[in-house]
Order: sequence, then structure tokens, then C-alpha cells
Amino acid sequence: MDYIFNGFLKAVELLASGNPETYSAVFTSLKVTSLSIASSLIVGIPLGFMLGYFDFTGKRQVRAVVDTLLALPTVVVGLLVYAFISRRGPMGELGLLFTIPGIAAAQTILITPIVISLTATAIESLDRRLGMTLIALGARGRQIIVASLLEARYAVLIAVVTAYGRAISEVGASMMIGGNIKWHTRTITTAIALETGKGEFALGIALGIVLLSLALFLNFLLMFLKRRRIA
Amino acid sequence: MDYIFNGFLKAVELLASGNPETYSAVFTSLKVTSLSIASSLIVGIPLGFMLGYFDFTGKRQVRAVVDTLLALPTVVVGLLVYAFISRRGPMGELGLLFTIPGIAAAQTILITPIVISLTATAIESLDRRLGMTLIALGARGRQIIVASLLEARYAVLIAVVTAYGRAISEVGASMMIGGNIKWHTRTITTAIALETGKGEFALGIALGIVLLSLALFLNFLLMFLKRRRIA
Amino acid sequence: MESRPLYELADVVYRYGDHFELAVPNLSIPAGSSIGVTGPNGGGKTTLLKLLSFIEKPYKGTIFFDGRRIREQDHHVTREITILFQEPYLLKRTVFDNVAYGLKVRNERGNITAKVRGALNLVGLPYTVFAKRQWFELSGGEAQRVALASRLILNPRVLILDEPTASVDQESALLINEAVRSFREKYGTTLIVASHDRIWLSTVTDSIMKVRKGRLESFDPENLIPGPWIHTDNGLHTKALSDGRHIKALSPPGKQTTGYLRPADIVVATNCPSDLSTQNILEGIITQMTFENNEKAVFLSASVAELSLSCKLTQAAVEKLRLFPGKKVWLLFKASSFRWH
Amino acid sequence: MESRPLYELADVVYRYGDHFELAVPNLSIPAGSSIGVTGPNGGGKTTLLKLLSFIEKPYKGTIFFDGRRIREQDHHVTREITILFQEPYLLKRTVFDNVAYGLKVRNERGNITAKVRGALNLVGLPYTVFAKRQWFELSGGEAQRVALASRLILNPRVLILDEPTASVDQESALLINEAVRSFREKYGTTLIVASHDRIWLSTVTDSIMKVRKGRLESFDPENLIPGPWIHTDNGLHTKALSDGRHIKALSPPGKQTTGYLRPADIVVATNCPSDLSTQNILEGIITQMTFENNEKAVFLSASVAELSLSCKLTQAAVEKLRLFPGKKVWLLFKASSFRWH
Amino acid sequence: AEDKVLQMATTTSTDNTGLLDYLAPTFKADTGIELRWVAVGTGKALELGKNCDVDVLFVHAPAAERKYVEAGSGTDRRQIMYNDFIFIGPKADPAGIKGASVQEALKKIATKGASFASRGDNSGTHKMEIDLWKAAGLAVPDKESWYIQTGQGMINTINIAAERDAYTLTDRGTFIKYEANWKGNSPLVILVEGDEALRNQYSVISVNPEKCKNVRYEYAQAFAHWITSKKAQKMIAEFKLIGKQLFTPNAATK
Ligand SMILES: Nc1ncnc2c1ncn2[C@@H]1O[C@H](COP(=O)(O)OP(=O)(O)OP(=O)(O)O)[C@@H](O)[C@H]1O
Ligand SMILES: Nc1ncnc2c1ncn2[C@@H]1O[C@H](COP(=O)(O)OP(=O)(O)OP(=O)(O)O)[C@@H](O)[C@H]1O
Ligand SMILES: [Mg+2]
Ligand SMILES: [Mg+2]
Repeated sequence: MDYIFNGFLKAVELLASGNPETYSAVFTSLKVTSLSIASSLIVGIPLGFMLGYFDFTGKRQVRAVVDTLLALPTVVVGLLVYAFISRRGPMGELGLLFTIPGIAAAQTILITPIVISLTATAIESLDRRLGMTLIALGARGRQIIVASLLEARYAVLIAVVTAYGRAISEVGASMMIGGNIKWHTRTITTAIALETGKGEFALGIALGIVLLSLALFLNFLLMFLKRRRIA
Repeated sequence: MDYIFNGFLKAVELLASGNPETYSAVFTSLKVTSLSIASSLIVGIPLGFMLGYFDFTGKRQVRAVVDTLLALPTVVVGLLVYAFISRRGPMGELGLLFTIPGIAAAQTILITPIVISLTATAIESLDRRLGMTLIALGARGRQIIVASLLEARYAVLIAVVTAYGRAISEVGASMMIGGNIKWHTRTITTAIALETGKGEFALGIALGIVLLSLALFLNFLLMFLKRRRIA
Repeated sequence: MESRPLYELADVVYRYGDHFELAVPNLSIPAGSSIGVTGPNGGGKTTLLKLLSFIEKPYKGTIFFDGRRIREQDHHVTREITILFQEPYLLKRTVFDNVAYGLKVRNERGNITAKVRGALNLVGLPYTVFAKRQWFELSGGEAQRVALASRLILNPRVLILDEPTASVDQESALLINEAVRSFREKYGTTLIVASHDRIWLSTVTDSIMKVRKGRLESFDPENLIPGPWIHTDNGLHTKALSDGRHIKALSPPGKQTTGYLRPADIVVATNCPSDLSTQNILEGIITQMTFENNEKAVFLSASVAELSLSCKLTQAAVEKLRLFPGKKVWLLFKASSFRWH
Repeated sequence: MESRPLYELADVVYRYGDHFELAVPNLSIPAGSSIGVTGPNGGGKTTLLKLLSFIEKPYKGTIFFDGRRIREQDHHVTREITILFQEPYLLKRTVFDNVAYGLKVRNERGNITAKVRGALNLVGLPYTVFAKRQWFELSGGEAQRVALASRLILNPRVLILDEPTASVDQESALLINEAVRSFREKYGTTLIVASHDRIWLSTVTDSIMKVRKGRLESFDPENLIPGPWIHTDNGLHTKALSDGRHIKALSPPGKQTTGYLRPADIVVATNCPSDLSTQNILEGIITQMTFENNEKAVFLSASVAELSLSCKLTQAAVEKLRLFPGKKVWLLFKASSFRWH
Repeated sequence: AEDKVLQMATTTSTDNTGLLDYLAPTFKADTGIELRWVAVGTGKALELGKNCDVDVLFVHAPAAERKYVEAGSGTDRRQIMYNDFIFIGPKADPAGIKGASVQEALKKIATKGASFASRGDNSGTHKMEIDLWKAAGLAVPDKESWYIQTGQGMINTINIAAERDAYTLTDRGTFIKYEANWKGNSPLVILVEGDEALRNQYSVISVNPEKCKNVRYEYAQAFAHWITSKKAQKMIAEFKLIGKQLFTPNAATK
């Protein structure tokens, strides 16, 4: 129990004292998740739209596979990506191992299924009259996608928030691909894993609180943006 | 690269040969996730309904907090639960540490926010006429909840699938609370972590494939159940 | 039928933001009566019906039902009232399950199939064709009728219908009319119906009230003549019709204001009259004549250029003038007869 | 206006599962014409309109537009056609954004505010009151009119409306009528409108067709007399009315079959006739008389017990008999006049 | 009847090498007690002991262990066995440390700025590394660009070293496993070994029953007794990984 209390104190201390190791990890986490979220949205939202909007044979099977990928363990993603970008791997030349883009690539694989699946559900949950109405009003191609996503904005937003939560909290792939290298690829979560492994439970909790504060800040920001859009 | 291929071979071998350690981990994973999914649904679905259905002051703030909890790192959950159920913790008497119910409790904390948040979004995305129609037809209290969830069934199902994916793939809390004790609390993911830690990457991948096969099987099962319900 | 008031509304107010307020200082609806509600779009009909069905709570004032204040937990009372919304929503289930839902939540499990069959019959949908259809396998009118059946099956004490015939074909409107009427006879159901179809409404209800700008008015159909009104030399204002003729009015408050003309203020002539003080003498063709049962009067519609003007006459006058649809008539009204809202 | 066919349909078939098939062996719609579509619920009106707007593709057959087959990628063509659905859907945006959306997707960014103002005016919604409202802050009829405005703003070459006046008040129906008419005059818009309101329909369209059970029929209103038909000794079948009187018919195919009676097959008398060969002589009250401009005939509705029967008469006959709403008449028709579907 | 279960916290090395899997069945056969263990870092293992969540510890961080016993959390610390640490690095050996003494090797690495991967996780290995830097009279590096702090387990740290052409300090057992995976083609080779300073001592500590009333002290004692017995010590000596002996038993057999 003490850990929790001490963890709170320590979290405040770390943040207030401007502890450089903590801030380095915070910024690394932010860089990694910004990259991975951006790329997973670019890939996942259009795919999710198509999966939700169009009817095609095998759609249900594709859906089941995407849903299965929600159960991808982070370590396995780490292993797979590692196999490709390790020096001996086919993409070893790129030098992605132990770099932030490398971690982001692994996280993208991890969270894109979430974006696809939840976006598809958001689109499927839309009123069946929407699609016809958009076409009747003259929307075509990309305009239909954009307008449908706007109609489903809250559900799509939650897809993003869920994916974000998964990315910022995952540790297996960051550890495996990033290597948890201090001052370079150490993220908040790999730092937590490290401190916990050392038996520094209070510090682990403190870092967890730092991470949650970050997420809370972003969510409140989102809340205000939402309120601004819809009075 | 080789170990991906070897991992496939090994996965087939492990499953076909009835490797007892693998099957023990599979069953442990299933037991843990069944428990955690069941309890997170019991808690999360009604809360998610309320968050999505009712308007109350502070609703948006509550929502932002729940969404923040989507970013709970598994290790932190592990630490928090550990602080409570460690022998020196307030619930130490229950002897939950290093047990399956202990892991399930931690996972429940991890995935309940997912269930709440996605259920709330599912309910919010419903047609605004539904609530009034149910009341007009005489539904009251629990009947409104049940009927609304049925209307949002696909979106709620994806909430469950997402939570399931998170539970079965998480390793931090299982490791921390379960202790990865062979034949007892070793789940597939902790086994993967162990093998990866040993450098047995192919075995890690093999176990990852086993886990995904399990998830795929369950998702296809779900797909058939869905088809049966709606011709 | 009893005449003890079933509903009594006292100083009821409901608001949407600051752009709409429904105010009902007092209103009482006798048990077993059949009330029609009409009025322009956005007048507040739906809002009133939602209050009467206890789906919405008034911001101020009280609605007494059966002499009692109703609280939210009075399920046994509120369950006796059912409302069919203007844009009915079907549950994502089969037609059967939609119609049976109300019985199921009331735990009335006996004889469900027979009851569903009966309810579908009442709205003219054969059970064998429709019961197993999914909610989306219906045309607009069919969906509306399924929604109605799901209310009728409940044998409610108060049946509130918001535009029940909006996309229903004429045969079915007739059918619904019959169903609702036989319902009232059998169960003494109190009926409250909002509709724009004044004729249909007068066949199902005993009295009609009008809701306009959130206020109850006695029902009195009016003709509307929109602007622009152009000021002329002789102190009058005129509106140009599409065929070049003009309507003259006295002092409209604004250029674009719509003028209202009561049907009773229009005189109908079969020959062009001369030497009359009325400013407006307009030739038109009778398009429709309707017998209004509640008022024992005939409403006549005549087309004058792009307008359709409604005049109220006695049966005797109609007979004397030998009016019939298609006949050419002259409509006479004074420039001062206009009312401006 | 031109009379070159704008649409030509050849052997078009559309199906929903095995319970409904719309078949149009051939149909041609001239450019600039105004066509009404009516028919019972589930007849196939909406389905036909969806095909004509290229929202749905026929299973078989071809729809030529402007003499060409239209492929999905012919956006410039399909964008000239716009349809307003029976249950309009508003985008989750403000009224302004809803109405402006069609312009935006066409990249017509000039003068949007003025155009939106104009379109809202056409449907009778003041810009200042409604433009900033959110999609849910509208009454049923207001929403329907916003949806219509979002179509009118597009100045489409073909305007397809499915029940545009279903929950619109009478004034607004008139307004819409005017708007649509002036549209046609200004832009030569081709208009296709489905509606159950035959009278309203005949004021906006040049001709009306009927869609029943997925087949096009020429429009010819009919009276429906539902069963049960009881076999009697003299070889006839009778249906009992609620007041004890009977309607007699020859050999209905089934007990519950509905009989159809054409309005032209009913003779109207102002005195009870005797010595007539017709089996059915029923006393009733005239409820409504309508002048049908397209056919230059008068349709008369009379209530006979729970039925409302429609009779078609010439203007001369109406004048001669001095018919007026509220008058008592006798309706005469033969037991053999019934048709059974 | 309730199972006799002894809950142990141990370090990853004893688990990863398979030593405990090899010993546990015999322990059960001899005493009827089932050994269950969680394999974690030394720091975490000590923390679990402090919280009374385990009955016995099997760890290798002598300094921390002594502190732990002094604080009263554990009793009866017994040395069991040792293995040794080795310096490994790229075949090319850019800093030229092959065959050098530990102190020399570290000085060369530091002056040349050759990449060095450190576990940086407070594990027994990490603590040993820090001691070695200090013993060599050098400041413990931190932000130096050649000093890679992985904060991970041994195998991952070795992997990182291999990817980065870095030196690292490892226990021999993990390296044997690593090397075996490469089938004689390992990019990293042993460069410094055999120094007395590189000894890695494993001990068993019972959790103090005076601090933790729930603890199964008897079983812990039984284990401590058993593991220091001749039989167990012989088994440890015979335990081989890929044909190589890993641990040298050195219990003070009573
Ligand atoms: N949810 C809402 N939020 C804000 N304003 C609303 C809402 N619903 C209705 N209004 C406004 O309240 C007024 C009354 O609406 P109401 O639906 O009661 O009208 P109505 O008489 O039923 O009209 P209609 O004939 O079009 O159905 C309208 O001006 C409408 O714009
Ligand atoms: N999505 C659908 N799936 C299956 N059947 C459908 C579907 N939509 C309509 N139908 C059926 O097809 C037939 C024709 O429907 P349609 O909507 O064209 O009728 P309509 O003439 O527009 O009727 P209404 O006057 O009620 O609007 C109906 O019997 C209806 O039940
Ligand atoms: Mg309304
Ligand atoms: Mg339709």
C-alpha cells in the first residue's frame, strides 16, 4: 500500500523537479506514439471505412481476422518486427532497430487492427439512410468517406483514443525493438518495467502516474475540442 | 527471419504433439481471461450503459477519466493490484498472489475501462428515437438497458472482442501477479515472455501463433453465432 | 363514456433553449374522449404529445392524470399510456418481435402469437407475409403500420398518435381509422392524435385543437397569403399573383409578413358581382369541397392563380349556389379582413 | 418544353429476396415533364424512385438516361439527379451545413450564404431562425423541409421526391408546391414525385402513374371492400357492414379477398331508386368532392357505414344532381362490378 | 490434505538455464515439498521477500543480500554455488581487450569510447558491472554516447550488444545459450574471463518468520538444508547446458 502513496509523492517530485530521465522518457513516449498513431490512422481509417461500408464476399472472414489481430501480444509483434529489421533481417539496412521509428513501426502493427475494427464498427453503426443521402446530395468517393467519418465522429474518436491508450501503454514491442536504451529509446513504459524489475515499485507507480497524467491531459484536451465543435 | 518460419513449424508441432506445457499455458490463459472478461462485463456493461445513456453534470469529465484509463499500462495495474493483495497489503489474507483469480482481478481492472468506454460509445451512437420508443412501449429499468444493448449489439460485441484481445495478450499484470509459475500461473503470454527472455525466439513466435489461433477460433465461433442470430 | 377529466394541465411550460416555449395555462381532457391536434410545423404538437405521454417532463407546472400527480416510478400508470412517434423507430428485430415487445416487457406471455396476428390485421398487414420480416425489409408505410400495431397490441388506456398516417396509403388510413374507432368503442380508450390531414382527423376525433407558436388555439382553419406586399398610392398594399392579378390588404406590419384570412370571411359568388365595397374580387376554380362533420359545415377550396383559398359555407348556401368542384366562382373579401401574426 | 425522352427503361427488374419484384417492361419519361407516382404501401414506389435516381442498380434490364447507359463513374450525369427520401436523413450538422453540403461537394463555393438563404426561403424556413440550428433542434416537418431545401439548392435537372409532404403542414405543402412549380418553369426541371396525397399530387404533376405489387398501372383510383364474404343462398356473397346493411358481390375467389370497385362503376342518385337490376343500393353522405384537373372530372367520396366509397362523375352530372358535401345520396353498383386481385 | 508448497523468488538466470526445473523434482521426491518459483530480477526478488510474498530467495547479489539480512527481512543466508561473469564483445575486438585483465579492459573501453552495453537494471550482473568500473578507478558512465543502458534482461542485452557491435558483461550460462543459437557463428565472443573478480555467487535466504507470520519457514529451511546437502551439490555440479558445466557448488556442507 505504501507504494501507492509513495508513488504519488514521487510522481509529483519527478515532474516538479524536472527530473531529466523522466522527461526524456516522456518525450520519447510522445514521439513514438505520435508516429505510430499517425501512421495507424492513415492506414487504418480508410481500411476500416471500407470494411464497414462495402459488402463483399469474405467480408465477415476478413472481419474475424482483423478482430483476431486485436489479440496480438506486444512481444510477438516485437519479435516479428525484430526479425525483419535486425541486422540479419531483410530490412536490416534501414537501421531501424533501437530507434524511435522502429518502435513506432512495431506499434503501428499493433494498433492498426484496433483502428480498423473500431472504425468499421463505427461506420456499420451509422444510420442506413446516410450512405444514400450522401450519394443523393452528390458526394462521391473520398467525400463519402469523409462525411461518413464525420457522422460517426464520436465512435471514430474513441477508436483513436483506444488505439492511443494501447500504444502509449504497451511495453513488449518498445522493449524488444527500442531496447530500452536510456536517453534514447527508453519510454515511460519500458522505464516502468525496468524500475519494477529492480524492485523499485514506488518508482514504477510514480512513472505510471506520470503516464496517466499525460493521457488525462490529452483526453481533457480532446474533451474541450469536442465541446468547441458541437456547442 | 528464420525463426518466424521455424516458429510456424514449432507451433504446429507443439499443438499436434499435445505438448503438455503448451496446453497447460493455453488452459491457464483461457481460465484467466474467462474470469476477467466475465467480471469486466458484469461491471463494465451497466456502467458503460449509464455513461452513454444518461446525461448528468460531470459526465464529460467522467468520460475523459475512463478514456484515460484505456492507457493504463499493464505493469502499473500489476503493481497496484500487487500492493493490495501482497501479504503485507490490505487484502493479503485472501492469498490471491500467484493465483489465477489474482491475475483475473488485475486484468479486470485493465479491461473494464475498455468495456465501459466502448459500451458508452455504442449506446451514444444509437438512434435518439430508441430510448423514447422503448419507454413508449412500456420498457422500464433493466428492460431498457437490455433492449438498448441488443440494438447496439455489434458495437457492444466489438467492445467485448477488444477487451478480450487486451486481456489475452497482456503480459505485465499476469507476470507481476501470477508470477509465471510453471503448471500453475504460466499463461501463453508469460511463457512467450519467458522464452523470448531466454532468446528462444522461435518458441516465442510459436506460442504467439498458438495464442492467435485460439483468438481466431473464438472469433470465427462468434462470427457463426452472429450469422445464426441474424439470417 | 365518462366525462371526468383524465388529464388536467395547470400552468405547464416546456422550453427548448430560448427559441421555443410551449405554454399550456390549463387544459383538461375527459376520459374516453378523442382529441385532434393540428397546427403548423414547429407549432409544438409533438412537444405537447410527449408531455401528455410522460416521455418528457414539463419545466414548470403539473400534469394531473386521473386526478394524481404522476411520478417517474409510477410505472403501472405510465404503462397505460402509449405514444406512436412522428418518425417511428423499429427495433432491430423481426416484425413479430417488434409488435410483441410491449407484451413481453409487461410479462404478458399468454397467446402472444394470436395477439400479434390480431394487431397486424388491424393495420392491414397479413401475418404470414410480414411477421418474419426483418425491420429493414419494409416499405415506409409498412414500417409505420408495424409501429402502430406495436402500440395497438397494448390495449392502452390512452393512445397518443403523432402523424399516424403520414406515409400510409389511403386504404390503410381508412383501416387505421376503423381500427382506432373500434378500439375506442371496445375499451373506452382515450385518443389524442396529431395530424396535418384535417379531413382524416375530423373523421377520428370529436374535437380538434390547434397548436401554434407554442400556444393552444381553438381550431379554425385559415388562409395564408405570403408577401411581398407593395405599398400603393391609395393607402393599400398589394400582393401580385403569378397571373398578374393583385390581392389588396390594409397596412401589413412588414413587407414580408404573411396575412391570414379566415375561411368564414370569404364570400363566394357564382357570378362576378359589381358595385361592391370589398377590395378583393378574385375569380377561381373550385378544387375541393369537404363536409366537416364536427362543424356541420362545408369547406370549399378554390384555386386562385398559385393560391388555394379555403372558404367556409353552410350546406344550404352550397346547395343554393349549386357549387361543385370544377366550377368557376368569385371569392370576395375585404382588404381589412386580413390578420397579421 | 422538349419531349425527347429523358429516361427510357427497358425490361427493368429489381428484387428484394423472393418476396418482392418490381418489373418495368418499358417506361419513358420526357424531359421537363412532371410525373406523379402513387399506389398502396409496399407497391414499389420508393424502389422505382431509387432506380430512377441511380441509387440502386436494376438486377436486369437497362435504364437509359438522355439516351445513354449510365455507369457508376458517370458522376457528372448522376449529380444532375437528386432524390429526397421518404424518411429524410439530416447530416449531424447545422441546418446551414446540411443545406450547403451539396454545393460544397460540387465545389461551388460562390455565394453559398445567399443560396442557402434562398433555398430555406423556398421551403418557408426563415434563414435567421433556422440556419444555425443543429440537426436535432427541429420539428418533424421542419426537418423534412430542410432536407428538401438541401435538394432544391442544387438546381438539379431531375428532382425526385418521395412523399415530400408527409409531415409538412398545409401552408408549407402549398409553398413547396409553388417552389417546385417555379423551379420547373425556370430551369425546365424534370420532376418525379411519389405521394399518397392524390389531390396534392394532381396539383404538381401532369400525369400520375400507379405502382402496385411491383407493376406499373395507369392511375385509376379504386374502392376497396375487404372481406369476409359470406356465401348466401341466391349464389351471391355478402359482406356485412357495421350498421347491418350488406354489400353483395359475385363469386369472390376467397372468403377474405378484397374486392375492388372502380369509381366509374358507381352510379350516384339523389333519390332512392327502385326497380333497378343493380344488387347494391346504398345510402350514404357525401364527405368530399374533388376536382381532378388532369382528368377534368369530379371525384366524390361518400361515407357508407364504415366505408368511404369514391365515385367518378362528370362536372355536368354533379351540377345536374346539385350535389354538395353533406348531402345524402344513394350509390348504385352491380354485384358483378367487383374485380378481385 | 493441503499440498506442501514452497514459494521461491529467484533470478532469471537460475530459471532460464533450467537449473530449477532440473532440481525441483528431486527435491519433491526427497522432501514431499513442491517448489514453485517466480523468476524476477534480484531487486524485485528481495522486494517480494520483504513483503512476505515468498518463503525463500535464491539470488546472486551478495552486497544487497547482506543488507537485506541485516534489515531483518531474511535469515540464514547460505552460499550455494557460483558461476562466473565474462566480458564478451565483437570478434574484431575494436578496443583490443582480448586476454586483458578486467581493469585494463574497462580502461581501454572507456578511453577508446568503444560501445558497451550495460544492463542498467540493478540486477546482480549490473551491480557487478558497477563494482568493476569503480574497482578500475573509473567513474560509472551514464550519458556517454558509447554507453548503452538497456534496462533489460541478459539475453536482450547481449542481442543489443550484437546489433551495436558492443562489449558487455554477462554470466557464462546465458552466453552459452546465446552462442548455441548461432551454431558456432556467434558475432560475439568471450574476450575476458577467469578473473577472480568475476565470480558470481548464488545464495539462498529464508524469509524471516518473525517479520512474516504466514511464511512457510519450515519448508524454506528444508530447502536450504536440501540444497546444501551433498546430493544436491553433486547434482548442481553435474548440471550441464549444451555439454558445458554452468555452476560450481560451494556450499559449506554441514
Ligand atoms: N430537440 C429539440 N431541440 C431544440 N428545439 C426543438 C427540439 N425539438 C423541437 N424543437 C423546436 O421546438 C418547436 C416545436 O417542435 P414540435 O416538434 O413540437 O413541433 P410540431 O408541432 O410537432 O411540428 P411538426 O408539424 O413539424 O411535427 C419547433 O420550433 C422546433 O424547431
Ligand atoms: N430493404 C428491403 N429488403 C427487403 N424488402 C424490402 C426492402 N425495402 C422494401 N422492401 C419490400 O419491397 C416492397 C416495395 O417497397 P417500396 O419501399 O418500394 O414500397 P412503396 O411503394 O414505396 O411503399 P410505401 O408507400 O409504404 O412507401 C415492399 O413489399 C417492401 O416490404
Ligand atoms: Mg411534430
Ligand atoms: Mg415508399
